[in-house]
Amino acid sequence: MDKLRQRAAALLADGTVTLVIGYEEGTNKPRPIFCHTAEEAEKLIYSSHCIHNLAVYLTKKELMGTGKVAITATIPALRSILQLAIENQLNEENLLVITVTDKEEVKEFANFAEIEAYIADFQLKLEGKEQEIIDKLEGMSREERFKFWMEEMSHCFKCYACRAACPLCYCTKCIVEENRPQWINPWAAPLANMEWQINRAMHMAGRCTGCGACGDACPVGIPIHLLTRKMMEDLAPEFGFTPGQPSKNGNALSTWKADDKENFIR
Amino acid sequence: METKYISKNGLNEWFSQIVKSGKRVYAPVKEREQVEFKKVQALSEVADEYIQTTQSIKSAVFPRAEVLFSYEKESGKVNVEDFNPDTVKETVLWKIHPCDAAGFKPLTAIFNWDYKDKLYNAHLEKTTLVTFSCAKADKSCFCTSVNGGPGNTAGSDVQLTMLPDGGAIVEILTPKGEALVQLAASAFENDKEEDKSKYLADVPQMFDVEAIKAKLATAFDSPVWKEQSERCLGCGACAFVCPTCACFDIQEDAHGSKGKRIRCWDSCGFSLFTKHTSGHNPRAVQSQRWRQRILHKFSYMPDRLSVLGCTGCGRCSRACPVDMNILEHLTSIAKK
Amino acid sequence: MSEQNIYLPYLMTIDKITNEAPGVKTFKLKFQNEEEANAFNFKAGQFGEYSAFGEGESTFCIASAPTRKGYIECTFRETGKVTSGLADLEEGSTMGFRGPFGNTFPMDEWKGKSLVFIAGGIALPPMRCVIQNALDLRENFKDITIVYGAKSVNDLVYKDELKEWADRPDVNLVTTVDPGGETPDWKGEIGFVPSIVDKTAPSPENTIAIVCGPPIMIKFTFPVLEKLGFKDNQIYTTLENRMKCGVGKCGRCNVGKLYVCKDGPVFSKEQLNNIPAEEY
Amino acid sequence: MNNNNSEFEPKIVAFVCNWCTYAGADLTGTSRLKYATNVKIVRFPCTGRIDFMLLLKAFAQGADGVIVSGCHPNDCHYTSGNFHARRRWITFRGLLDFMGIDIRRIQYSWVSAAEGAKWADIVNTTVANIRELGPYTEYQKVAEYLDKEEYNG
Repeated sequence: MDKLRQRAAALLADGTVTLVIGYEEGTNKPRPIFCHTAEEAEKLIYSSHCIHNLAVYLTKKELMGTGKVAITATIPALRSILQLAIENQLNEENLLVITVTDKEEVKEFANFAEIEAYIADFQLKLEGKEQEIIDKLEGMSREERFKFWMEEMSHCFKCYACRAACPLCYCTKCIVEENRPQWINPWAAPLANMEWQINRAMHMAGRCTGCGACGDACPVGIPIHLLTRKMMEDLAPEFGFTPGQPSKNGNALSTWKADDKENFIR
Repeated sequence: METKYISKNGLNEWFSQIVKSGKRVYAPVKEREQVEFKKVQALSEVADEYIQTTQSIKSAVFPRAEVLFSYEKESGKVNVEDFNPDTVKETVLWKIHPCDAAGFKPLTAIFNWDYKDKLYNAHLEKTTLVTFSCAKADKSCFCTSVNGGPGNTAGSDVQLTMLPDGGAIVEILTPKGEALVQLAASAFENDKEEDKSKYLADVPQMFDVEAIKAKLATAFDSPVWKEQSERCLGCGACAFVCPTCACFDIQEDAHGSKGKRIRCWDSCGFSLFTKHTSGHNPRAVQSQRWRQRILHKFSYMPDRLSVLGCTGCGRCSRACPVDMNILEHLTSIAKK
Repeated sequence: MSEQNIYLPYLMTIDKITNEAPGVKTFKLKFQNEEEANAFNFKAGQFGEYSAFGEGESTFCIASAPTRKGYIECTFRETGKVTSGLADLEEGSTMGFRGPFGNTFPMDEWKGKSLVFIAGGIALPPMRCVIQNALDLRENFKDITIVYGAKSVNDLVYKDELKEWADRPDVNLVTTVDPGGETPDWKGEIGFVPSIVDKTAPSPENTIAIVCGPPIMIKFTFPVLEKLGFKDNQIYTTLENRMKCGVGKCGRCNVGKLYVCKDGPVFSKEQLNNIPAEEY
Repeated sequence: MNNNNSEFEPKIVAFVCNWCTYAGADLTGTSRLKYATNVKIVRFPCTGRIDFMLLLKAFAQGADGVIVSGCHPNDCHYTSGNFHARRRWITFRGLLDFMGIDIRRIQYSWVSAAEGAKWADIVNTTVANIRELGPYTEYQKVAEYLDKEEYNG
């Protein structure tokens, strides 16, 4: 941790970067912090409890300013950064990506290619709890699944924390704010909530990097991250992707193959 | 005001009489690792071991989505069907906290500011508030800093303070509360003159709200808003769990010739909340929106409506995905 | 009488539709219920929520004068979901109206003074209500000057009324269009509103200036008026913040601690000095 | 399963592309082939334009089944619209199934301008299948949520 603080303080002190986005101690668990000075860098921490995907801030212009920004990225954040880079949302010149390795070494990435090489060693796996819910759902009848999700969706009050916490939800005007046509009813009701989640998942198809930030952010505890997570597991073999390894060959829905499955089409 | 005692069995009897009377009863229920207010039928459904429900109970008087009126178009003409207050059911809010009851005062101030809101009032009139004083609190709680307290009776119709024997001290505070007690009058016994304060949680006062108000009067251009809001993601979680946030949107649910006009929750934290048709947005960045949230609750509302827009329930701090702890932010403003 | 539902609109019949400019229409509206019509009263400057059933509500000022009874008018530009829904309506069809809301221009205080109206583009409607009102009570006021500008000749609204005002000897009307917006036979001024105000140079002596227009126009007109000697309490404008309820509840139109829907939409420059400029 | 199958007439919405299926359906008519009248056809330029939300909206508004149909692979008027659509359908089907929405009620097909008989067959078998499944009240019920007590006090 000291190494990270020292490095961040040095970067800020010598003007290499104008901002370091990292983690500090929060009320119950670590939370994001924006360090503008070397003194503030003293608050930085890094541990397995740091779960926020800080990549979410990289597309917010008013926070990033015009100078170079350093970010301490966890593995899920690195995946998001890579996906954002593929979608041309990041400026390589103005970003210094830092991570802390298992051996507590501070690692700085010179470019996005290095990130790609680094995360290739980390396989994205479903966590025990996620697998448990997916197994439970797959064991259900269709009617039971519908009931499960409708019950879950009835809790949603449309705070859009899922959207706000997702690094890849960076549209300045979201589909739910469009009203001509108004695809998704803006009020909170189970159907409108489900339609919103279906849209979110579809817009994430092949882009989601499986960080789970949406599910973590949900204040009413709906396991919405499973929608995109399950989709990833299903689509990966179908379309030849590896979950958690952003593909440079376009995302699932912007590309196609002549021999894509069509056994469900008459 | 009258104080009585009710035994554990008496409590069961009273509760079943309330349900039997046909009133809807909303109470905290533990489900999916969350405690939320739900419609209940039996006392056994009511949650026990928890500090605070995730959401406030404001939805009882200000639903997430509500039909203001409905209409039908017929060859150029429109027939309108007004909201009918008779459709609103008598409701009992069981085991809400004193901070929940306190939340109704600012809501009423907003919804009845000059123009009386018929829908809100219809709900409120038919709602009876049964608060349970708080025996426990956590570090997000700060009711004592905003003129409240774990045994505060303001706003409640009846307040219960649970006793170790499973019974409770019953403070009957309003005619509505009295009427609720009358549903099972024999279940109540004479006051045992227990000292209520012995059973209340210790919630230390963290700041002087008057001092904060004074500071905020000149804080509009302060750098504090940007400093505090940098990590804010701009979601609406804080507003939607808040017992006093009342911002709403008016929307249309139209199908062919029929339709409904709907009021639904909205939040000043959303980026498009204030955006003009012209494209100009007076609150274009998150720091401005965070400022609005704090100033509205702690400066504008006291100024304009003579009521504080915060009850210290701490829900926003607990619900925030990035730990925008309001208590911490307020104490830091107080110290500046 | 039982409590009224403040969100329930009056039902109005569209009596007449006037196409003012590309995408800009004026509706003349009559109450369908006679009792409501008779009980209805408003003052210059107030606004309402106009609804197209099936689309929603939109906020505009009442563009006709309270001195002209039996109807109200609104003028709007087709921009979003609701205004397009309204624009699709035909004469004779039904729409909704809630109002009047907000404060008013203090016309009683202005008695015996000269009035200078300065408007740009689609902002003439909020002012037209005051102009009509002042012309109907012409003897109450001294000189009346109107400076009105739009992007192009085509974009000028209330063309018939402009002609009427131009013909009146007791009104000094100056119309202008942005450079490039003129037609070959354009007889008015060419230039932006602030510079035309400067050129017209109304005297600040016992005069009230009323300025309505896009924020950028207002921003550049205030210094011109100041230069001409107008004090802050002689200048009035309206704020056009986003609104939904119109009655101080939905929380959208806060500018500092003021609510545009209740404390406004009419503000003197003196009042504006005390509220944060970035919020409008 | 619905006990009143004999009385139940499924409401079906077909979203079809202009160049192949719509022309194919036209041919069904001009060939005087008889087929079920339960289908309301909505014409789109291309299957690539058929937003997945249209399907959900159809169900919410009371459709019991949906047909989505366009040009055969390699026949798309815009070269690859149907290939993109096919990917979207694969993705969408998986998601809907995971959420418990009845994907048996969505029939995808390729019907060319020359396949009038195939169109008639698609419609007839879809109508028969949906008739067997019964009305999609499960979905429509949640669409009427605002009318319920919970939402107005």
